[in-house]
Amino acid sequence: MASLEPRIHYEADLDPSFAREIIASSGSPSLMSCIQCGTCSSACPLSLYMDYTPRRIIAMVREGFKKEVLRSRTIWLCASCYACTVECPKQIRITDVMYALKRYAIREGVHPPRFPIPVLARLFYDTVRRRGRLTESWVVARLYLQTMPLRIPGMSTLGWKLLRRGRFPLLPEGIRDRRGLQRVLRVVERREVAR
Amino acid sequence: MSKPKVAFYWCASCGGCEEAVVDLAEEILQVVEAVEIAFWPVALDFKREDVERLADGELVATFINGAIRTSEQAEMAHLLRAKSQILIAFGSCSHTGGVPGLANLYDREEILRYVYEEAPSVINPQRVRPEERIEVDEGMLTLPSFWGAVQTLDQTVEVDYYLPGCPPPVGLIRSALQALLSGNLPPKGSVLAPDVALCAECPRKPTKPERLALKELKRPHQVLIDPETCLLAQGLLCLGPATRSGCGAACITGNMPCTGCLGPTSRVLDGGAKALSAVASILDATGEAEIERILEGIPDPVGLFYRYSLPASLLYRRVGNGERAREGRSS
Amino acid sequence: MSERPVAGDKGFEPRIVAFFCNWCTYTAADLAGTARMAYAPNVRIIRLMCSGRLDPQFVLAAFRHGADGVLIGGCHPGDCHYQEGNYKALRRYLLLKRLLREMGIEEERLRLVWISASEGDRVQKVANEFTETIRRLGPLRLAPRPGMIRLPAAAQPEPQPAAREGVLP
Amino acid sequence: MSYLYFPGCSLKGTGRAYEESLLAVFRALGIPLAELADWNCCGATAYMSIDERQAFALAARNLALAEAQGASDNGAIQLIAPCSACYLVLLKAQRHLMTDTAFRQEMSGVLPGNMGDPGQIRIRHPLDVLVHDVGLQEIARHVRQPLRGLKVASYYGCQIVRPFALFDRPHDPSTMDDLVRTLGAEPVDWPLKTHCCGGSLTGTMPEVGLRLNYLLLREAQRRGADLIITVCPLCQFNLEAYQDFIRRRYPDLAPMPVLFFTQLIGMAMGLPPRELGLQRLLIPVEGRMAALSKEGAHARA
Amino acid sequence: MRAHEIYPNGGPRIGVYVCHCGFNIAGKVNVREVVEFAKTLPFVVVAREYKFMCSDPGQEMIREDVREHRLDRVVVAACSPSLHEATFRRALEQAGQNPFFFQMVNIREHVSWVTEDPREATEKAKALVAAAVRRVIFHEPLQRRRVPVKDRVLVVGGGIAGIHAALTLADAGKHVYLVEREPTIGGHMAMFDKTFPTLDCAACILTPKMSQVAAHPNITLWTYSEVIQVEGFVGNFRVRVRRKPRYVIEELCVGCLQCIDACVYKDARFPDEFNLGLGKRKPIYIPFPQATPRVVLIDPETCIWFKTGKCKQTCLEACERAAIDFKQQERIEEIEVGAIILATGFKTFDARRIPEYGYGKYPNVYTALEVERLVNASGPTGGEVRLRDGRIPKRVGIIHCVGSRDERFNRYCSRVCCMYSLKLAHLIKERTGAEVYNFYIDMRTPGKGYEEFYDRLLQEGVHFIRGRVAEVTDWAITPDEEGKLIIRVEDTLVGAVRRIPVDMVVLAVGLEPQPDADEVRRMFNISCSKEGFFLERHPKLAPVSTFTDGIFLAGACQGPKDIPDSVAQAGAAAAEALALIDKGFVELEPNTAYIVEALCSGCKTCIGLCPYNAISFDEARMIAVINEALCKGCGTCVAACPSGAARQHLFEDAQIFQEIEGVLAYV
Repeated sequence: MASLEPRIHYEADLDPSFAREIIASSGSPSLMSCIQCGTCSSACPLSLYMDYTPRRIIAMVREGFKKEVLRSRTIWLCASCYACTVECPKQIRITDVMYALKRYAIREGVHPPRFPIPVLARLFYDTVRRRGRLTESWVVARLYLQTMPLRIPGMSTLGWKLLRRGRFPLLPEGIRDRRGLQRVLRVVERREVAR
Repeated sequence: MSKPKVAFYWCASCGGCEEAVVDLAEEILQVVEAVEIAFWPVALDFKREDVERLADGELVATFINGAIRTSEQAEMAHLLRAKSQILIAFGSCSHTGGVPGLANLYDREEILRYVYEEAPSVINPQRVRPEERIEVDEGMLTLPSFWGAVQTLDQTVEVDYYLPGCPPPVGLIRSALQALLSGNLPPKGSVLAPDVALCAECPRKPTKPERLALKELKRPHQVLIDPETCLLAQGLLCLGPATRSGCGAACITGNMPCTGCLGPTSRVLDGGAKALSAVASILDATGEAEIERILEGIPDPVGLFYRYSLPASLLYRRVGNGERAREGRSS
Repeated sequence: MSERPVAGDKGFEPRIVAFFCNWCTYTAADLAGTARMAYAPNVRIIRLMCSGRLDPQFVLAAFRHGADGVLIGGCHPGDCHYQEGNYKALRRYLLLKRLLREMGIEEERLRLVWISASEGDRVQKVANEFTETIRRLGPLRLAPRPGMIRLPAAAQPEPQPAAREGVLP
Repeated sequence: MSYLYFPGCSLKGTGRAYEESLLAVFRALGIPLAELADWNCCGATAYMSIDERQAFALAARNLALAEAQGASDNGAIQLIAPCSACYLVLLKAQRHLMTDTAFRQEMSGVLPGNMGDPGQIRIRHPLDVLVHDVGLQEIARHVRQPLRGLKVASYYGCQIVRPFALFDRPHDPSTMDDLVRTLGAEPVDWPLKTHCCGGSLTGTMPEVGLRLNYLLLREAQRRGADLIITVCPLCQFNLEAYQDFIRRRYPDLAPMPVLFFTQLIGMAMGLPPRELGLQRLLIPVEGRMAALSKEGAHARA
Repeated sequence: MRAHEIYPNGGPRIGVYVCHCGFNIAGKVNVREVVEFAKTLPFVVVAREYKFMCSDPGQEMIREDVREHRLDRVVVAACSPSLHEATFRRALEQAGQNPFFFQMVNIREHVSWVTEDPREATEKAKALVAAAVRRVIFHEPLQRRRVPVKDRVLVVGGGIAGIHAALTLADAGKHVYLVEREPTIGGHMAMFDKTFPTLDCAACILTPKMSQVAAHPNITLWTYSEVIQVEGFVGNFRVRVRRKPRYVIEELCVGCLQCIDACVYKDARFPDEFNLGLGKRKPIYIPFPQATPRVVLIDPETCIWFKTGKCKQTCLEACERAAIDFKQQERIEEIEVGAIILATGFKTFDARRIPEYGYGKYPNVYTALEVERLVNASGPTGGEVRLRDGRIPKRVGIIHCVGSRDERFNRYCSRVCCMYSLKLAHLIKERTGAEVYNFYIDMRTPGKGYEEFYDRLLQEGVHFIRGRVAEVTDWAITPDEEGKLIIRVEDTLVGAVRRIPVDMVVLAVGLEPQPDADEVRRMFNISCSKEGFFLERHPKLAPVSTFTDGIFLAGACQGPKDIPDSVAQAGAAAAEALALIDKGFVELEPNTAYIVEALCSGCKTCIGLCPYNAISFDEARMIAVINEALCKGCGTCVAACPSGAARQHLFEDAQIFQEIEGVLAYV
């Protein structure tokens, strides 16, 4: 039998500066104006899979439930479709808040290991940084190897079909002026570090 | 009993004020009969020492025309102030700065450069400029220093009365002299001219409509001016409403708009601003673009509203970039 | 949270005189107060009944006595409590700006704004923005003017103390 | 007017048919499209999840290239981004550049060319360009084979009309339906035009993505659609490539062709199928078209 | 020059009083420091602080000082002059001093409440006090002007607020003009079936009042009429009213409705405005049976005669009183009134602006007002709640906050929707037995008996789901959703998203300003608040007054309001108007402009500037003269007078110059 865990939240476990950080990172000060109406949750096509609905995430961010928020699947399930953002009666940029939370979680390294979504993000990021462009076939192949190796046989038929129709080029893409691009990215990075 | 002593002096001025005194014509003889002229460099051979020799307050009255721009003018103003019971600022230049006062739109350096280097009539390849002090074999030669800005007389020394005008109208001079001689003088600080604006005595007043609404502003050289009708009604910016009377509407009689030489009435702090307010009030436009279009008819607002009074105005002089740079260096 | 410009250590604090009409802008400033909308303390408000009462002399006097910027507030066009005083203010303002330009004074130091009685937030925004603008421009370095500035004569010469020097002891 | 074209990574891969058909249609309309030289990844969704400022920097480089390349052209620089993710990220980055002066300054030192006013580049979606610049009338003039009797479900997905609704309404957009009508086909009224396809979730969390796509396909089928058209390579991929997997779970679903809207235009214009990349579809559309034309012939007879 | 030189006899004696206003001022401004500073200013004889200067002891402090220290100038630094200038002027008067030897400094609204740093706040307060002290030296003794007041009142708008205000005034013996734009009075309330929370029949309580209006000897009722011009000022407004043609002579029509039966259209076929298009009417019609006045009218847009010029005009024949007049023209009436009450009401939010809710797309999505007509016994369905296809709904969803509490549309809470939604939920359940779902963000029932009504609904088994609906769709996923409208919402109390299939959706649309509120406001020279409702003079102390004296507000034109509040406010507005006109005169601020005749050159600059034609040219003396009775004190002429002959009491140049120097005293 699973052990009973207390569901009480002690104030000492909360991070009072969390809301401020997320507001700054998402650029959405209206987060504080949330009236918990739940429009975001019901507009969200993925909320039914989330452990906390977007509305609850907003409430938790505001109250400093940092650990719970960063560990939640909700932020990774956000597909960035902006349905919540355009319908929010308080004009909270919920999608941008979700982005901010994803970045926060990746920076803190708190997402579940082998959880495919952050891994995809990281693969995407590394490839683009290196080559300037993405080659879908490579990223997908590596994603499956790293997170869902058991699914590879099932997917291989699709891969083959795509390959045959010229939709899965294997030759890696890249830009000419990679050095220039990396210079651009480094400037931003330095600023980030300086912060 | 000796006749009361009076003095005349000029500072930064054109000399027109001196002419105005002569315009008294034969009446001047009565003046000369009544007073002893103790100092009048333009007309008679006096030297500064003649003034210095006088006791303080020995001059009953001194008339100074011209604005103050140099150290010499200031020295003379102080000297004459000390020697005079009554000091009268004579003419627009000493009253409000006058036309020379428009030099306050430029820096000292800009003026010197133009006058000694850039003016079309100047040939000065070495760019020689007069020096305030120069050592020669005979010793040290000095020139009065040229100040950064033009001042009115009362910005330099205390003034008892003002006789306005460019030059002061003969009638005003006459009544001022009469008042002086009879001792029947108004409170100190008064301007010796009527305290009502020029429209009061303008012959064209009856032709002025009750509601002026100007859609276009004209300048005298652009139009044939009707000699009977109010000039404002013709779209010409006549400053008569904002200027003291006392000249008998001389310019308007000459079919030219009033340019404001007698200065504002006593209730007005800054005559140019007040005239500006009145002009803006009678424009016939409410949209910003339309207003701006009409205002194109005033290419030179300072020249229009402060032709005789820039040093006496609240702003006093232009805020110059050159000035600022120099301040920057000194600090 | 307000975004009031924070007083820097640079030493320069803009001095700003605001002439607000009684019906719209002054009321809006009251509303900004009621709603606790903090703004730069540099802006000091003088109440006129109408922006049409704004005599250009007031603006120049403010500059002369140390203002680095002057703000004029009136009702929105078409909304003047006195029908069209604000249009008269607009005309004077536009001509005055031309004069200031010739006198070497940055035009931005004079600003006319339309603020209705309900726009308390706009008072806050304008006050902060204008203070920032002036802060950026730096102090108005108007040359010191020699001599006294005489107040204009009063209506009844006595016992009113007008027609005297403007600087009281 | 000429346009710069920013393909984005997908149009060189899974969405090749989008690029082919887009270029073919614009060529047929006589509008030159010049591909942005040495463009890089737009910095979309996944990148944004790691580092927003870097994502903006990536987009800024593309904007700078566009400015340099478009500079010879007079008038505003028009940059066409067919992929929804690219379109949105470019717009977002542009707004960021315009508001964050510090960022702009930082960028101006390292970006190719000299960034002038980033606001002067107009980032456009080809749907917007076709409907509003070219115009439905002009497109109608080029229609050779009206798609009579064909019922089409227009699918926008997200990010084209959200959060910036620049050329159509965010909730119930209508430009594609107007276009479908112009091509002689019949738009299907369905309420899921802008519901999300799940984006990359279909790959990363199949159980979630497949269900979302199933519901979309099922509703299109129930409303009588012969095919779905999309404006985004990822939407097209999700809806089409996973149909085998979806049908394995939900057998009530019949195969539903999913085309890029440019492919449909090309078909109506009578362009050769190979130029439109129709051979790259996993669920072929030819059969359905043949049936349709037979029906049409029947009806005409 | 020193002060004693200007004032050889000692000069003015100034008292300065700085108010703490509890913590409102003292919490930010160092009041003690301001007082000490004031003591150093010239001519200041006494400077004091007090907790609440406006209180009785505060005023008494001033009165005592005026007497004891022979003060002849007083400066009070407290709140906005719009609140207490009058209070302190009165205190001066009571102490035997001219009330205009007074200047108020606004250190609350303009300082303590808007300054973050206490240091800066204190400095600013000091500068403002310095300015006032300098200014008050130059104040002159003035007299208030008295102007007689017209004994009649105009009420604009014939909804419940206008009706109540008009009746109150008429019962007090004052003559009232009630002007209503629609062909009948009654407003929105006439459309309702029941009123919350008592479930009184709206008609039962409203129609008697409507008849009283029609019958009252002191009320001139002009329906189908609009105010088109307002001139003048408090006590003396001149108003022009356009009376639109009804093509029926009001005085002759007895409301027998024979003409309607006789109309060449056998059936009613045009959408009926009063029933929001849910019912039909003929071109000649009466809006509803209890319409007041009970007079028919012809709609020229649908009448064949007006459209084609060819009609048998059977209505004309049917009318025994020959009341029908196809040639009737609009008439302009001119009236003079002392006070005006605006009761122009509201409009409901256009639900089409939220396409997610499908109004206008799905026929079974209704607005609340439409449902009011459906449940109304005299409505198009005779009180039966039926869908457009005739079915009786089995499940009904009521969506709250439609267009309210939403940054994209209206930020404010519309205040009545919760309650009317409860009422409709009850009525629908009562009439149909349907399952009713309320979707709300917050239940707001703060009124007498309101919470109890909410409880009653809970007991009745109405569903309350806390969550704002994201979408109404016909996209069915499960079989039981087929053919229904599905409401997607997060049940925020459960923490899960739900899809609830219903037959009927009711949108609880919010209240908005009338679409022409801005034009009306301009015509009456009043202000609107941000959301577009008319702005009251003070939200707490002058809730029915406006910034224009003599114009009062009643009902929802000032902001969303329910019936009890509208009626209460109408009563208050009527009382204010009555107090004004019953007194017989008004006192005006003596801030008029005047011309010092000896100094006027007759340049005429001022004459054309006066918006009130108060300045004329005296041809005999060749100078301008101001009629102070017409002058409203804007000061435009004063600013323009190029020679300084035009001046303004209370805003003399010298006073303002002093104030300018004062505020710039960065101490």
